[in-house]
Amino acid sequence: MDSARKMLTVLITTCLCAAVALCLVFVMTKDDIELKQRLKFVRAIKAVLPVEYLSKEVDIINYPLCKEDCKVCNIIYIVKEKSKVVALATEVTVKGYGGRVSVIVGVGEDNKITGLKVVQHSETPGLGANIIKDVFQRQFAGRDETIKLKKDGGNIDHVTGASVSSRAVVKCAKEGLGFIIKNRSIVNYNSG
Amino acid sequence: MHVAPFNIMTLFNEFFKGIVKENPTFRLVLGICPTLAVTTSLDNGLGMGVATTFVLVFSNMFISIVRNIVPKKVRIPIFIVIISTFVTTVELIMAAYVPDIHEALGIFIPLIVVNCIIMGRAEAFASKAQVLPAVADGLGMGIGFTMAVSIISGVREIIGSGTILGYEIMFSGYSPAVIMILPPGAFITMGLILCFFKYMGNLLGRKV
Amino acid sequence: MEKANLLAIFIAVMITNNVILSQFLGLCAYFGVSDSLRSAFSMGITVTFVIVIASAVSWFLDYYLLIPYHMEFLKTIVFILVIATLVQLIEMFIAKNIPLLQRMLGIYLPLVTTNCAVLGITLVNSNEGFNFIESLVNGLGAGLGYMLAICLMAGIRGRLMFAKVPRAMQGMPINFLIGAMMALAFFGFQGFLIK
Amino acid sequence: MWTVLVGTLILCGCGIVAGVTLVGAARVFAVKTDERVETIEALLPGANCGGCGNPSCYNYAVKLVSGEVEPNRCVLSKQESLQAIGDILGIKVEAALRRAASVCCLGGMVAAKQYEYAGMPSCRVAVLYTLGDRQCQWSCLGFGDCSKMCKFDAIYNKGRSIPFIDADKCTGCGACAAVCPKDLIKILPVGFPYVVCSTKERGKAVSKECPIGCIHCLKCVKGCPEGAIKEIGGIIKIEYSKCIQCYKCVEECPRKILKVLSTVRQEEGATA
Repeated sequence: MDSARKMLTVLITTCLCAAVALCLVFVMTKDDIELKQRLKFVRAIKAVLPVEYLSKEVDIINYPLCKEDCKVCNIIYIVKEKSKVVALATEVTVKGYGGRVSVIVGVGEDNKITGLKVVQHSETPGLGANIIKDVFQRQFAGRDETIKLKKDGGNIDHVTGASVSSRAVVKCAKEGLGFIIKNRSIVNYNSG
Repeated sequence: MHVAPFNIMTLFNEFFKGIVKENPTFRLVLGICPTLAVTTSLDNGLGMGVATTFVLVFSNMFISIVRNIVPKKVRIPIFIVIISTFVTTVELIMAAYVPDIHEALGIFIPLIVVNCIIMGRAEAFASKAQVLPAVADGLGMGIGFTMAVSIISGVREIIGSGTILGYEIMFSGYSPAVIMILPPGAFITMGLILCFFKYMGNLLGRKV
Repeated sequence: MEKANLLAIFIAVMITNNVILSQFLGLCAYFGVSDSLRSAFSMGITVTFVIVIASAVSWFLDYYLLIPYHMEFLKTIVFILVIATLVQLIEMFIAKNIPLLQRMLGIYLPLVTTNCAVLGITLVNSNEGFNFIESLVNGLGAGLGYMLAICLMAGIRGRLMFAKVPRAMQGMPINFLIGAMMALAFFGFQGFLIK
Repeated sequence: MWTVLVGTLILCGCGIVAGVTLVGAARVFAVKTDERVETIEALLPGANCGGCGNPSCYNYAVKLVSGEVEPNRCVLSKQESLQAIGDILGIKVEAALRRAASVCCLGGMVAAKQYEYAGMPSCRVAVLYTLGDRQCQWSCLGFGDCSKMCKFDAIYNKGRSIPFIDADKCTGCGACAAVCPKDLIKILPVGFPYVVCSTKERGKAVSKECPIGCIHCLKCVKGCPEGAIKEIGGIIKIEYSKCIQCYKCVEECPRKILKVLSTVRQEEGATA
C-alpha cells in the first residue's frame, strides 16, 4: 500500500502548494479587482446622468429593496452631488434576442429618464449589439413613461435590423422608470 | 527515464518548431475552442494568446520539475491542478489589470485549463523533458498559438467590422460582413486558412 | 412559469445557443470523433452522462462550499479536479459493473476530461446562478445538443466520401467548412424565444 | 490571512477527497485483469486491423487469454511472436492460414453495358441505379471504393477497373469486403483455388452479358477428386477443409475462371 500512500502524499502536497500560491495571488489582486469593478460601476452610473456630471464627483448610495417587491430589480442607487440628490438609478434585466440584456436606468427628480446604459448583453454582434452605441442610448434622455419604439407608434428609433433587441432596451427603460417612480417615496423618506 | 542531452541548438529547435513546423493551431489543429470563440477582434485574440502562452510556459516548467516524483496513476489530476493554478493566476491578474479583455474573453479564460495544447504539451513533451527544453517548447508553442490566433482574429476583425484594434481602416462606405464575427465566420476563416496552408504545403512539397 | 423557464434553458443550450456551434465548447472531440456515426453517438452519450453528473456535483460544491466562504476564485481548479476524479471514477465503476457500457464508451471517457464542454457548462451553471434543477437541465440540454451536433457532423462526413473534394481541402479544412454551414443553419434558430 | 487559510483548507480538502476516493475506488472496483493480457497485447502488432475479427488487438488479447480464440487468427504477427503467445498461454500454435482478400469478378468492364453512367465515381452510388451500368448484376463496378478503405495500401485501381489486390500486403482484415456494395470481395485462404466470378446465372444468360463469366458447366465439381466443390444455390462453393490443393479444378475449368489465390494474380481488368 506504499504506492497509495505516495499517491496521496503527492496529490495533497500539490494541492497545498497550489492553494497557498493561489490564495496569495488572490489576496494581492483582490483590492485591484474591487477597485476596477467599482470604477466600472461608477462610470456606468455617471453615463446615465446628464452630461455635465461626467467630470464631477458623485456619491453613490445603495438602497436595497426587498426582493418580493419587484422581480427584475431590487437595488436603487441614490446618486448625490454634495448631499443633493441628482438622480436615482437602478439596474434592470430583461430577455433580449440572444440572452439577457442588463440596463442601468437613471431617473431625475422630474420623473424623467436622465440617461441609460446597457451594461451587459449577448445580442448578435454587428446587429443587436449596436444597442450599446451612443446614438441609440442617447435617445432615451428626457423621456417619460410613454416611451415606445417608432415602429410601435412611439418616438425611439430602433437599431437597424434589431427591433427585438431595441424593444428589450425600451422595456428595461420602462420597467426601471416605473420601479423608481413607485418606490421614490420610500427611498426619499428613508434616506432623508 | 532517458533524457536526451541538449545544447543551445536543440533549445532553439524546440522553440522554433512550435512556431512553424508544429504550429499547434494550423499544423496540429489543437485547442480550437478558444481559437474560434474569442477571435472576434484582434485585441481579444492577442489577450487570449498571451494568457495561454503564460500558462503554457509555467505549467511546462513545473510539470517538468515534478515529472520524476509523480506516480503514474495520479499524473492527470496533478497536471490539472498545476495547470489550473496558473490559469487562475492569469485570470485574477487579468481581472485586476486588464478588466475589459477579461470580460470579453469571459468563460474562455478558465477554459484554458482544458485547452488541448496545454494538456497535450504536458503529456507529450514536458513530462519527459528537462526544464529548459520544456520552457523553450512552451514558449515556442505559445508564440505559435498567439500568432495563429492573431492571424485569425485580424482577418475576422477586418472583414467583419472593418477595423483593426478598434481603428477604422477600411475605405469609407465599406459595409462590414457581420457574418465574419458571428460563429459561422469563425469556422469559415479557420477552414479557409487551413486550406491555404495545406495548399502551400502541397506546392512546396512538390518542389522538394 | 417554472416549467417554462426550464424549457427555455433547455432549448437555448441545446439548439439556439448550441454548445458546439455557437458557444464553441468541445470542438476538439467534435472534429476528432465524428468520423463515423457510431463513435459520434457513443461520444455524445458519454458527454451527456458526464456533464449531467458533473453539473450536479459541482453545484453542491459551489453552493455549500465556495459561495459561503467567498472562495469563488477557486471555482476553476475545484471543478476541474471534480471532473477529472469523476471521470476516472465512472471509468472504474463501469469497467467493474457494466462491461457492456465499458465496451461502448470506454475509449471516449478519458477524452471527456479535457473536453471544454463539461467544464464550460459547470462554470456557466455557476456564473448564471442556476439552482440545482436548472443546473441539471442545462447540463442535460448541453449534452443532448452536443450529441445532436456531433451526430449531424458524422452523418455529413459519411456522405463526404462520395464527394470530390479538392486536394487542398481534404481533411480538416472541409470539416471546418461543414462546421460553418451547420453553424449558419443553427444560427437560424436564434430568436427562437420562449417567454 | 483568513482567505489563505480557508482557501487552502477547501482546496486540500477537495484534493484529499479526490485522492481517497480514487485510491478507494481503485480497490473497490478493481477489475481482475490478467497480466497476460498486457504481455500478449505487447506481442501483437498493434495495428488494430481487424483481421482476426476483433475490433482491436486488445480485444483479441482478452479473448486469447480466455481461450476463446486461437493465436493463429492474427495475420500480421510473425511466427515467432505467435509462438511466444502460445508459450504464455501454454498451447501449441499451428501455422496461421494466411487469408487475403480477392475480388470474385473477372469481367468487370468487359461485361456488356446497359447504359452510359455519368454519376459520382463511387460503387456505392452507382449501385443505386439498377445495380450499376453493366448488364451482369454481379459485375465489379470498378470505381475502387474498396481501395479507398484499405489501410495497408494493398488495393489499387487503375482508372475504372477491377481493383488489383496485392496478396502480399493484404492482411485479410475485410475492410474492403465490408464496403463492396455487391459483396464481390471475399476473404479466402492463400494457395487455394477459388472461382473468380460471382454470377448465379448459368449458360447462355451468362455469355450474353459477359464473355468470360462462369457458365456453371460444373466441370470443376465433377473433376474434384475429394468432392470438395459443390454448387449451392447457383454459387460454386469450395470446402477448404476438404481441399488437398491438387488444382485439378483449375485445369478442368474451360473458361479459366477458377484460379489459385496469390500464385496467379488477377490480371488488371480491362479498362472501359
